[in-house]
Amino acid sequence: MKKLQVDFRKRLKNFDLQMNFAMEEGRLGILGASGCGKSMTLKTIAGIVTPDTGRIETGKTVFYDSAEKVNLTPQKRKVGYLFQNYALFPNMTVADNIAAGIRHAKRKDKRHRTEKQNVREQVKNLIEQFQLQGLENQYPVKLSGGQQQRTALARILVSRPDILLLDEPFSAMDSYLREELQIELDNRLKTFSGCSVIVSHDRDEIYKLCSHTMIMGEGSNIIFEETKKLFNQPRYMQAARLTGCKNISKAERVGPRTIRATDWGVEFCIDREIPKQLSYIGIRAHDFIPADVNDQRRENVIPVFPCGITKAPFEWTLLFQNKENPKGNMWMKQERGKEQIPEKVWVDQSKILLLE
Amino acid sequence: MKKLQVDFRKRLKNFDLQMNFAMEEGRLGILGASGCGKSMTLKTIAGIVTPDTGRIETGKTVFYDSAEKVNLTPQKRKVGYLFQNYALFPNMTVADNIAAGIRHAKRKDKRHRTEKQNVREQVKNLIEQFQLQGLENQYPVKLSGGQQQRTALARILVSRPDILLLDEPFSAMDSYLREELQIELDNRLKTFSGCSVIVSHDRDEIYKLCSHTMIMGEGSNIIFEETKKLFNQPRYMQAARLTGCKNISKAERVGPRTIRATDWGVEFCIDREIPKQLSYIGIRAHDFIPADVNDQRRENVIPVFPCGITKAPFEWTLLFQNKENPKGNMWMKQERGKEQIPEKVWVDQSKILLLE
Amino acid sequence: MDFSPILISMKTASAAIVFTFFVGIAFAYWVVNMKHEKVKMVCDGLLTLPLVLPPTVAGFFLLYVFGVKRPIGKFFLDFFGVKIAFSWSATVLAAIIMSLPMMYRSARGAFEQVDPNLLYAGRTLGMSEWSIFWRILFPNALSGILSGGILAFARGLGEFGATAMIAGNIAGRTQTLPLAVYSKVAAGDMQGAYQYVLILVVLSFLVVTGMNYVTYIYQRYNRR
Amino acid sequence: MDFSPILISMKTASAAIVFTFFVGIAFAYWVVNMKHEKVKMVCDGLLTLPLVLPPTVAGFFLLYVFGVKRPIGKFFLDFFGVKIAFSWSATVLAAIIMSLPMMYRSARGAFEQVDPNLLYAGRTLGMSEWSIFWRILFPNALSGILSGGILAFARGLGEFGATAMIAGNIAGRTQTLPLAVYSKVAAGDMQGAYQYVLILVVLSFLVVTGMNYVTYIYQRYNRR
Amino acid sequence: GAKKDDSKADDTKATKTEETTESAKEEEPVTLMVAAAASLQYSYEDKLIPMFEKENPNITVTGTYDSSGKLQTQIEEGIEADVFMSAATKQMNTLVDESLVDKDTVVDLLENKIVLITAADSTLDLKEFTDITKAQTVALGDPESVPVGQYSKEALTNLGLWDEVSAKASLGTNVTEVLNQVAEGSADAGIVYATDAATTDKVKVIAEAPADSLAEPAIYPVGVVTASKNKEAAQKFVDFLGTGEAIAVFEDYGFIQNK
Ligand SMILES: Nc1ncnc2c1ncn2[C@@H]1O[C@H](COP(=O)(O)OP(=O)(O)OP(=O)(O)O)[C@@H](O)[C@H]1O
Ligand SMILES: Nc1ncnc2c1ncn2[C@@H]1O[C@H](COP(=O)(O)OP(=O)(O)OP(=O)(O)O)[C@@H](O)[C@H]1O
Ligand code: MOO
Ligand SMILES: [Mg+2]
Ligand SMILES: [Mg+2]
Repeated sequence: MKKLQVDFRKRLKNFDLQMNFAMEEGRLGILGASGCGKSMTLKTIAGIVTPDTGRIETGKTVFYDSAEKVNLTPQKRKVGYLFQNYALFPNMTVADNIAAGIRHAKRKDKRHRTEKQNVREQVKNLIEQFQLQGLENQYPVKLSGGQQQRTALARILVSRPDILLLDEPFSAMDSYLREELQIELDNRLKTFSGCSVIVSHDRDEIYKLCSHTMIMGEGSNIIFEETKKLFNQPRYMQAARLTGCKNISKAERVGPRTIRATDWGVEFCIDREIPKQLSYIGIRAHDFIPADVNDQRRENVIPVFPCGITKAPFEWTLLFQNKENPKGNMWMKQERGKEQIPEKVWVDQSKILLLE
Repeated sequence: MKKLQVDFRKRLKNFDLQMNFAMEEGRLGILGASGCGKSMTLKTIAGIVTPDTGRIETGKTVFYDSAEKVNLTPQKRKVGYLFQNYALFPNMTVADNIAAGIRHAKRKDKRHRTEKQNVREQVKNLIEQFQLQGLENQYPVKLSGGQQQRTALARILVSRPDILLLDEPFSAMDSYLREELQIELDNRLKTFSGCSVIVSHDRDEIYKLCSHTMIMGEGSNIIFEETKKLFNQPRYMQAARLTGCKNISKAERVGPRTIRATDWGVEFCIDREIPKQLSYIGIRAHDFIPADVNDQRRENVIPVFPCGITKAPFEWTLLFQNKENPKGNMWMKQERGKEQIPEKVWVDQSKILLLE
Repeated sequence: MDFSPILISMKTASAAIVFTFFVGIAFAYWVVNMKHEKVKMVCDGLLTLPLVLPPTVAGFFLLYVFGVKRPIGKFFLDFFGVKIAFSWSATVLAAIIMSLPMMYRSARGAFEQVDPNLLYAGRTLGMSEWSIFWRILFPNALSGILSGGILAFARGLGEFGATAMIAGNIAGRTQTLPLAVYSKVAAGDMQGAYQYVLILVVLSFLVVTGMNYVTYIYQRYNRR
Repeated sequence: MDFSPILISMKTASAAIVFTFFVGIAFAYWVVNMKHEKVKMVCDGLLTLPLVLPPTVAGFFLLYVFGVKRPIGKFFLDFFGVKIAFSWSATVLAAIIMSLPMMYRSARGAFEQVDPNLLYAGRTLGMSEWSIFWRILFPNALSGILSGGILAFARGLGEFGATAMIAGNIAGRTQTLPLAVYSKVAAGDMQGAYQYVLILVVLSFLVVTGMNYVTYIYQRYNRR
Repeated sequence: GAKKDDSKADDTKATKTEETTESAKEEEPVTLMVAAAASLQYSYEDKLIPMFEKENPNITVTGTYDSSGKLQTQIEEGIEADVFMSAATKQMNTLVDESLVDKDTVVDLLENKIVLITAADSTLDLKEFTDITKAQTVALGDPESVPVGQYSKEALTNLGLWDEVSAKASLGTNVTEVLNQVAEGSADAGIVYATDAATTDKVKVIAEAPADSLAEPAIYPVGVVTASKNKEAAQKFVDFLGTGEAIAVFEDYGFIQNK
């Protein structure tokens, strides 16, 4: 059964936002360039923005249907939405902000006392989980960026939504805390029966947390795919770029099993079937492998003309061109340690991505 | 000559913020846990927050001196400050926001016409560099997070500050755009004679952009060091953690060249001099190397009891314990491809970080 | 000196502000959330109206509406046994009508300045519109709303023209401080007038400062 | 029907609002930025004062301050040859004094609701306090400020008690619409009164709606 | 300086309370409301009401004082006044025509003079009523609504001065305004009732209006309101106002008995 079906259209200033996807239980990651409409999509699902036409529904309820003139209020949608700028209530302390997220059972059903107790306990638990101890009575203006984000996350989780929409949930946290909270969220989401959608700029985050990934181009979803599969075979140029492929070149087929990467001035041999719509190829920077001078391989070997080196803490990046036909730059990444500029590099033909 | 000297003290709610550092030309990166006072430090330098006591000065001017009762206005400090939440003016379009950053020469010196022309040109250039074309006349509420951040960055750069303070300048951008803009910023900063301070949660960013790095603990600077040196020899536990060392354990010296990592139940042999204050050791996840079963090495080899595996797009992580004395988890990271759980792992003793 | 005007004025101003405060806010909320721009502007114009009428004239109109012989006044008298004109309730009525525009307008401006994202956040968290109003919109518009409250209270306390018309100037029953001042002045008893003015000023000063203090305390969260 | 009151009222209300608007904002800015909490509260109380005085009484005080025999009035007369009492300038003065508290209070509330980070951002960008005020604080407080402006304008247009006292009721010179309405009503000429009231209402309605429209256009950036 | 005698008023009040408690057993207590022109307030409050209450311990009198025109409207709209005393015959006549005041009970009790005043320290050398033309600005009551204004207009018209004076006249909405405008020098001269002029020493009286300038003198009529529920007591009060004792008080405040 589909847990979330989205199909709508909304005019924005620069383009039309046209989304159409459906997901089952699980987590969906959204990757897309800045300004392509990711936040807008989440807002539309949450009911903050009303689309022009379309239909949005979960297995249980129809959120929006332009034909049937259904448009549920955000309250009835039971959707938890983490705002990109957190939207904490400035007039409430951290504890109150979190408590504000608690959806009360019908007042009369429970005795007031126990409920109050309950609230306090839930809030306390979340404050601990999100490492906000000592800040319970602080107001948002006096919180650091990461503290604000954690408070907002806690507030949403306490509201027990059916669907979770997280807009860059860890962007303001340092790497250490981020990893801890990712694990925390991962565990929480495992016990969470609804589906969740996570927008992130961090592909590792998506890879770690999401079963499925959607790639958005300007205003529409290009691909919806299982995460693992997508990262291995991005199929589309944008997907390759957003999943972190550094080297992408226009390509054309020049022989039965030969492709020319026109940006780089290099030809590659492919034994697989080459799709008709091929127009780009991509090679991940990690997939270039230094080849010995005396290496016997002849295919898919490029003589290196180095153009630049940058070093990150645990790896170094070589920028090079084809020595025999210098054109666009290619990136190669290597772990630290083997810091020697190779004469030639080789790439396994199975690692070459054929893209539309 | 010192370009920026900072020495102040400010009571915050939960702790005292006590900073003391000086930097010459160049770029300083600040790493620190969420809420440790990074943004506050920048705000103090910018003149938005007044410290309780201390002195802040550049080579040219004294910004603040509690003894001499100097406290320059933010205007006079000529400091560009990128707010963590951007602080764009909601009543101005993107173009106007950027133009608002232009510091006008004394009105009468220039002819009004040419200046206006000039402003328009500068704004246009920045809009292009920050890929904001088509959004010139959009108001901030209608911008995506990344677009807001880029507008704020452009606005600051156009104000030609003497000192640049950037609070997580790329946190809201997707990886692709981020890398482009990092290069853009890098180039701009090369022609920038003042010094700049960059707060970031992304250690790679700091590594790439900053000549020096400062590590902050709760409310004070622990280390101020050349970036490369710091990443290679973090010296302090917090520094190791913040520069991305996954494996950190309490440690004690048990022999002339032997250290016991108490959290893991493993002993290591070190040939270097062991500092007196040693209390932790750290091993980067990348530095564990699978050892053959028949490997002859006896020292610093750990038999592996695997506990878990997670896979990121280009690497996989193995969680393991010491098979002979299972205690805390250790992390090992490997590039994809060699996905086999080793029987033993080895670590080069020179790679073991000795920490205070 | 007769102390009854002080008591009457305080009772009147307090009763009026309670009503004005909530009704003004309710109107403001209602108008702010109107979909149709034109209807919105018209309603706004109507609600601002009592401000442009000279209070005495407003009093006339009130008298024509609530006088015991007019339908509405009669209705109240017959069904509730409440005589509005020339009674204490008339002083309250006058104060309300004359101060409502200020409360309404200030609250409206204040609401419009609140970041709408906060309201959306409340909605997605499942808060009812009622609690979104009281727990988010209201506290975050507090500065502006209290400004309006202070204006409205002060106006109610100082209301004279409409009160004199619809409530009369009956010592011990409807003679408020401003009416007492007026009477003293009219009789040339400047001494007595000054005394009442002083009381009026001190009273309003106390209340205004008190309200400021409450705002100050309440808005801790806004201070840095 | 005599049309002079319409003209006089329009001139008076316009002149008064221009002054009140800027001075009210200036006072608000000044008070908001005061460091000392107590001084702040006192100043606030003083500025709200004219609102609690019955307009007639306020008129008295004005007469005592600006009367030709009193130092200030004398000064104006001797040095500028301007006789304030009984002149058109007196109608403006009365309108200003009675409407200033509204402008001040509304502007103050509006300023307090603006996110201080925006001001800090302006400062670090090197904008002068002057342009921070006009380009950031003011536009972002616009809703509240215009609310105040509308209140103040309407109050100025409707001002009666103080005007009658200090400016007199000289047909063709100081007789404003409210005074004309009052005369008609008092004489029992309801027909004539209604005509003037209608004009008054239409006038204020036009201006209020106009101001609303301006806000609406100006605040495009706030609409989503 | 207003004319009043607080100590005496307090005395009478004190005695009254004692007596009321005694006589309450004998007669039903009654509360009367008197609606009177503002210029009557102090003679009523300080003297006449205490005197009347002393004589009639079962009756308590409250007053509402305002301009006669406003009181007229209020009576038309049902204010529960028992006695109405106007500062001019116009308002009373209207109410009688509307049968809101009992015609038979109306007495033209007092007469007031209209006088030309200037500020006490005025340097203008005015001598006679007709010198009003020498003043640059003149404060009058609004003839449309203020009784003294009606008389002023009538007098000036009969003297052939109205056109000249009205061109430089401010028409005050009540007498207090006129008095103060003259006292403060906003207006060089003004016309008010003699009783009003007597309430302050900041103005000086130049002259009374010439006797023949008014067809009818300024009359203060009093009458019982038809809707009154205490007509008997109201009539008692009206009668009391006509006694020599009461007239003497009125004359203290500058009124003249109408004969
Ligand atoms: N209220 C609005 N009305 C019209 N257009 C808008 C509105 N809000 C945003 N936009 C535009 O819609 C596009 C999509 O915005 P959105 O916030 O969804 O981007 P995003 O994908 O979340 O980007 P980012 O990763 O930078 O946050 C942007 O080009 C933006 O300028
Ligand atoms: N105005 C303030 N008054 C008092 N304490 C404050 C104020 N603002 C922030 N704090 C507290 O000071 C500490 C440091 O805040 P700061 O914003 O500098 O953190 P940060 O290092 O930038 O963290 P992050 O990486 O999460 O943005 C936090 O614990 C915060 O709660
Ligand atoms: O303007 Mo008034 O009628 O004195 O309150
Ligand atoms: Mg976004
Ligand atoms: Mg921060």
